[in-house]
Amino acid sequence: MRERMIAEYLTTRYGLPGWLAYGGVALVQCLILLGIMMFAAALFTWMERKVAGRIQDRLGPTRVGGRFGWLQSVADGIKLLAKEDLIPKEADAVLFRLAPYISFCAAFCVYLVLPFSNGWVAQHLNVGVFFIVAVAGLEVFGVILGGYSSGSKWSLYGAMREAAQVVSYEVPLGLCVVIPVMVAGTLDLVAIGNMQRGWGVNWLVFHNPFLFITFFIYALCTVASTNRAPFDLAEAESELVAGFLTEYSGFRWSVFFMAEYGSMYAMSGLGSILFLGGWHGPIPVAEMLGLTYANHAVLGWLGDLLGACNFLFKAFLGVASMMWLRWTLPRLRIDQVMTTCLKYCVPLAAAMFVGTMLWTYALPGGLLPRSTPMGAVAEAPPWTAPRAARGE
Amino acid sequence: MEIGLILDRLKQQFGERIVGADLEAADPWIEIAPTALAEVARLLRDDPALRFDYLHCITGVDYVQPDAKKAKNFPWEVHFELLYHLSSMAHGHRLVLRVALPRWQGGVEGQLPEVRTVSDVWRTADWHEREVYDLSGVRFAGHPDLRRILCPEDWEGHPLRKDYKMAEEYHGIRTR
Amino acid sequence: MINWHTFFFMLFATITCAFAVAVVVSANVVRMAVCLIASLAAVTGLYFLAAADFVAAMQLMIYVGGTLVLLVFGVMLTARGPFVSMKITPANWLMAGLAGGALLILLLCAAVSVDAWKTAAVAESAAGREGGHTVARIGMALLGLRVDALEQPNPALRGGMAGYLLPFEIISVHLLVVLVGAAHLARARRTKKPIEPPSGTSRAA
Amino acid sequence: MAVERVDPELVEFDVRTDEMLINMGPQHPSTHGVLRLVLRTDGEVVSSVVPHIGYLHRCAEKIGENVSPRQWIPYTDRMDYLAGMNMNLGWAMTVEKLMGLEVSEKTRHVRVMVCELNRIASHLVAAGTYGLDLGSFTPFLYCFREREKILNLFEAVCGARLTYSYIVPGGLIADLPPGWLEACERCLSELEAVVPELHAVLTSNEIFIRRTAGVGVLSPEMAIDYGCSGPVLRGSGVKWDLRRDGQPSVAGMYEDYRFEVIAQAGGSYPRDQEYPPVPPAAVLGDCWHRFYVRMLEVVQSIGLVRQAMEKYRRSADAVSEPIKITQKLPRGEAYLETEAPKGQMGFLVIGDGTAIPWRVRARSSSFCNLSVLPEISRGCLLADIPAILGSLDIVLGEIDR
Repeated sequence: MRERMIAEYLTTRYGLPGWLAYGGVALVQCLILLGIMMFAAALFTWMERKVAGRIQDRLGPTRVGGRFGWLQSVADGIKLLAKEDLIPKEADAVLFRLAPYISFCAAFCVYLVLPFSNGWVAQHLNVGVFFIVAVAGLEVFGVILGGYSSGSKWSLYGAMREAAQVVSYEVPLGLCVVIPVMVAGTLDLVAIGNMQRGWGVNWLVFHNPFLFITFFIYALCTVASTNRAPFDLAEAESELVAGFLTEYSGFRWSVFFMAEYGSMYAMSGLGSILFLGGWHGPIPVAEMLGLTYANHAVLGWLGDLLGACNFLFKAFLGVASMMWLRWTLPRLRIDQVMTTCLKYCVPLAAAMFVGTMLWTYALPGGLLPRSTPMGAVAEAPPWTAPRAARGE
Repeated sequence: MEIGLILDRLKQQFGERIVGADLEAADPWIEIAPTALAEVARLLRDDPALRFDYLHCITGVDYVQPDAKKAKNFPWEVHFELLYHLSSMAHGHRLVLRVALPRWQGGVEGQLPEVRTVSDVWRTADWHEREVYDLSGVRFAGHPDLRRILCPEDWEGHPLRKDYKMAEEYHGIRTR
Repeated sequence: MINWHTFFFMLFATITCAFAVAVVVSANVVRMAVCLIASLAAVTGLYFLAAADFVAAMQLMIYVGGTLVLLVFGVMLTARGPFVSMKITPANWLMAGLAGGALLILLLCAAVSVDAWKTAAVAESAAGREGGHTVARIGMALLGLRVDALEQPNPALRGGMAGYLLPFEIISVHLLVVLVGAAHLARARRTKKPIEPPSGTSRAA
Repeated sequence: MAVERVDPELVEFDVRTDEMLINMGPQHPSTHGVLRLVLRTDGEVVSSVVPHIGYLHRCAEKIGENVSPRQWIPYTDRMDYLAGMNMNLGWAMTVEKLMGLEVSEKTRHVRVMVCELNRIASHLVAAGTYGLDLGSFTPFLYCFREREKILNLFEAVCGARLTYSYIVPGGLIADLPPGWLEACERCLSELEAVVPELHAVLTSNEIFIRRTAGVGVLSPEMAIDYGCSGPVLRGSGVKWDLRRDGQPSVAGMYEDYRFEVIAQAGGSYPRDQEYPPVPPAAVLGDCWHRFYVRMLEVVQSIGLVRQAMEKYRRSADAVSEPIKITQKLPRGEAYLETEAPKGQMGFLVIGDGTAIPWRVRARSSSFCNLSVLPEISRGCLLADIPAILGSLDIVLGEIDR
């Protein structure tokens, strides 16, 4: 709703042609999201080195551009851009070039429907969660094509393992996502987020014990489906040299790299909305300070800004824990990865689903008295009310 | 079990095919005829009193003095020798088997001497015999996969032979 | 003023058809699979245009995310050596052209003859409706409450609009049984063949 | 035998689509050097492994027939380049056995001290790279940080960090520098604090156990039959350690030291109460046991070094002088094996009365440990190959000589 309002304002106030206004707004939104994704990737390359350093009892980058080596990611970026990205002789050139961008687009699409705060979302889809789970499945294509088109046996092995793993981990991931959606009653991410307003107790993760366990299964599946840490079979250096990434170098490699970090950040963001109250902190600071739309539009906007910081911080914590896992645990074998998925994650997620269903059936109001009635939509900003309500 | 008893046990079993022995040396050894190698090996390993279950290594030693000047005071007579260092984990005693072979089969240059393999008795002999074949040039009859193990597949000559001359160049690379 | 709705409709339609043709024309098997993915993804765009976001996400997840992953799996595993590129003889072209052309003409006649689709109104009304929100209605329809056809006068028709949950469940159980059967068949073949070096090159160990 | 006979294993079938022939190496991150493994795989399952060695073959034995024993010491350094001291010890004692030399008490204790330190360094490299093979990067850095301290000690002793040439036939090239014993004590106490960390990160880590327990099981009979030795043999439950069961001169070096062989006898390891218990999934002779034996040996070596320092302080006599380069070798043969970190390293020397030995032979422990790989990795998964190879802890310098 927000972008339609801006587009109309542009057409009426400045007489811009329709398509330029809508196109412009869409372009700005995409650039913002791209910016967030790039910044996240840059921050995490630097952070990964620092976290790895700390865990391994060393400093990590310190001298690159200033005190804490914060320019390291820029240095990496320049190196990757300057590096020659070559294509092997017997590689399938078209698909080889195409693969990283499929992965990147899939990772980017998730950001389209991910709300950073109440109403701060590029495309307020009614089926937000469902769209994210669907698009997350596309990322595996980039890896499969990358692995196949590199033409070498090793990258084919990497692509095979990756595809098998990601496709099979979509099942428990889908199940874990459905459980909070069932409790919230809607697929709309903004509504789910708003529903967890107020104190930390309202977070869905504390809604019932089954949901609490589901959160950890979700975390496990996220680590597996973004190919991180104990599940990073695809680029298992010790066996497959670098899996499907063997033949990639330079910019193409960094696109794959950004896709991985982007989807890592997005999935931990989705996790924080579904389970950890999205943009609501454990203590409702915004309400206490009176930063709500009831008082004044700008104050309400500030409350949302605070919410956005909350959301970014939670997603940041998710990524940090993934890095922590990566630098402490050895890697699982492909059959162990499959058995954990099919023999442990799926049945457990199904059990949690049944458990949550019985729980909500038995205690519709929930155990604890809720500060806000379940399902009531928070008062949205005035200008986003549907057109009919605003009397056009 | 002391080395003397082992020697008597072997002599009683094989008679004159046990050619010689030296019990006082730092490493006491028994020399056997090449034809008796397979049976002696099987007896040494399977006999409960001996139980030589651990073959340390097989060494090929080439006794010839190629250049004339030093040939005069050459202490040994010209032959080729295989040394089998054995020990028993069960009883803790050690033994060296010595097999004397002609340097070239039937005196013809280039014809490798032939002896029966012991890789069916001790599995470790498989690789050791391949190494002796590769570096010293001895053929082991009955070996499952007698190929060069250290030198490239198409290398000519056997480096550890005293009269070994390295080829001028190998695949276009000058070696000397 | 350009009508954006028709512009995007034309765009997605051409992409779908173009890639569909590419699937037929291309020789490399893997290229075919990629073109198929692209054309089905373009169909998702069409669904979004028709404001059916639930079905669009469903298409994306089931077709592109599920079926085509298996298809690409199969293509990649077999696409080694002789199977990668297919040679198409002119005779094949002729036969395919005839069959395809006949079906195309049949389709066109059907499309043109239905008068309900003739008026441009259809495109107008679709854009007007407030975006999405089909999920709730689909959910209710599954349970038997057809919110979009509440005022259906004719009782006979109203009966027909009962909930679709039961058939939905039956189909899914049916699919489950089919998958279990397929897995069983594949598994049986593998265990019978014991893992040993290929007889052709096995040396006397 | 036709020279151009091509090894049938290397011919790849293009018709057969399920069988795949894969080359792991010779340039591969997890083959510990230039080893080439030709794997015949059916999907992920490996049906046969054919190791190809010889990429690092320098024919040190041929050179041994042209240089005097003291000049050949640097060649022994470069065989197992992670345990230079133990290699020097092996060759030095073989020549001393041939010449019938006796070394002084002080030399013996310095040799024990230095060799046990080198065993710790070698096992630290083994543990670190094994963590790398299984995907966890962090223990590698912990191990190498401790190994650096040991290398600094060696640098103080003989000036080199990897190829020491410190122990020579006849004795040592120099006595320990002053203040070295205190530095050594500090290094050992710091190392003792790291070992529980390594156990926590690796040995008792659930994923590590799942990746190594029951993988690459080597039965005791097969281990003896293939001539395996060292932690590979003791990992299969065979109580055999040359420091106790070796030839008189080798066992003599350790006779007044408190020492017991680390192998699982009757279900328990000696002194295993302070360390993580053996997980139920671990089968005797699998990768986990070989790794566990190495970790226990590190602690045991710390104890041995401490005892050696005590005895060194008490011994009064001087370090014995090494033999001259032109020293005449008596006619005769001598074969001696010592307990190197990787296994039993054997040397044979045949003297013919001149200063140059007639024949020199080096028996490598990794050579036999590697020969068991095709046997124990039949039918395992592709990801198990680095796990099994890492647990055998081979060094290609020693295999190819």
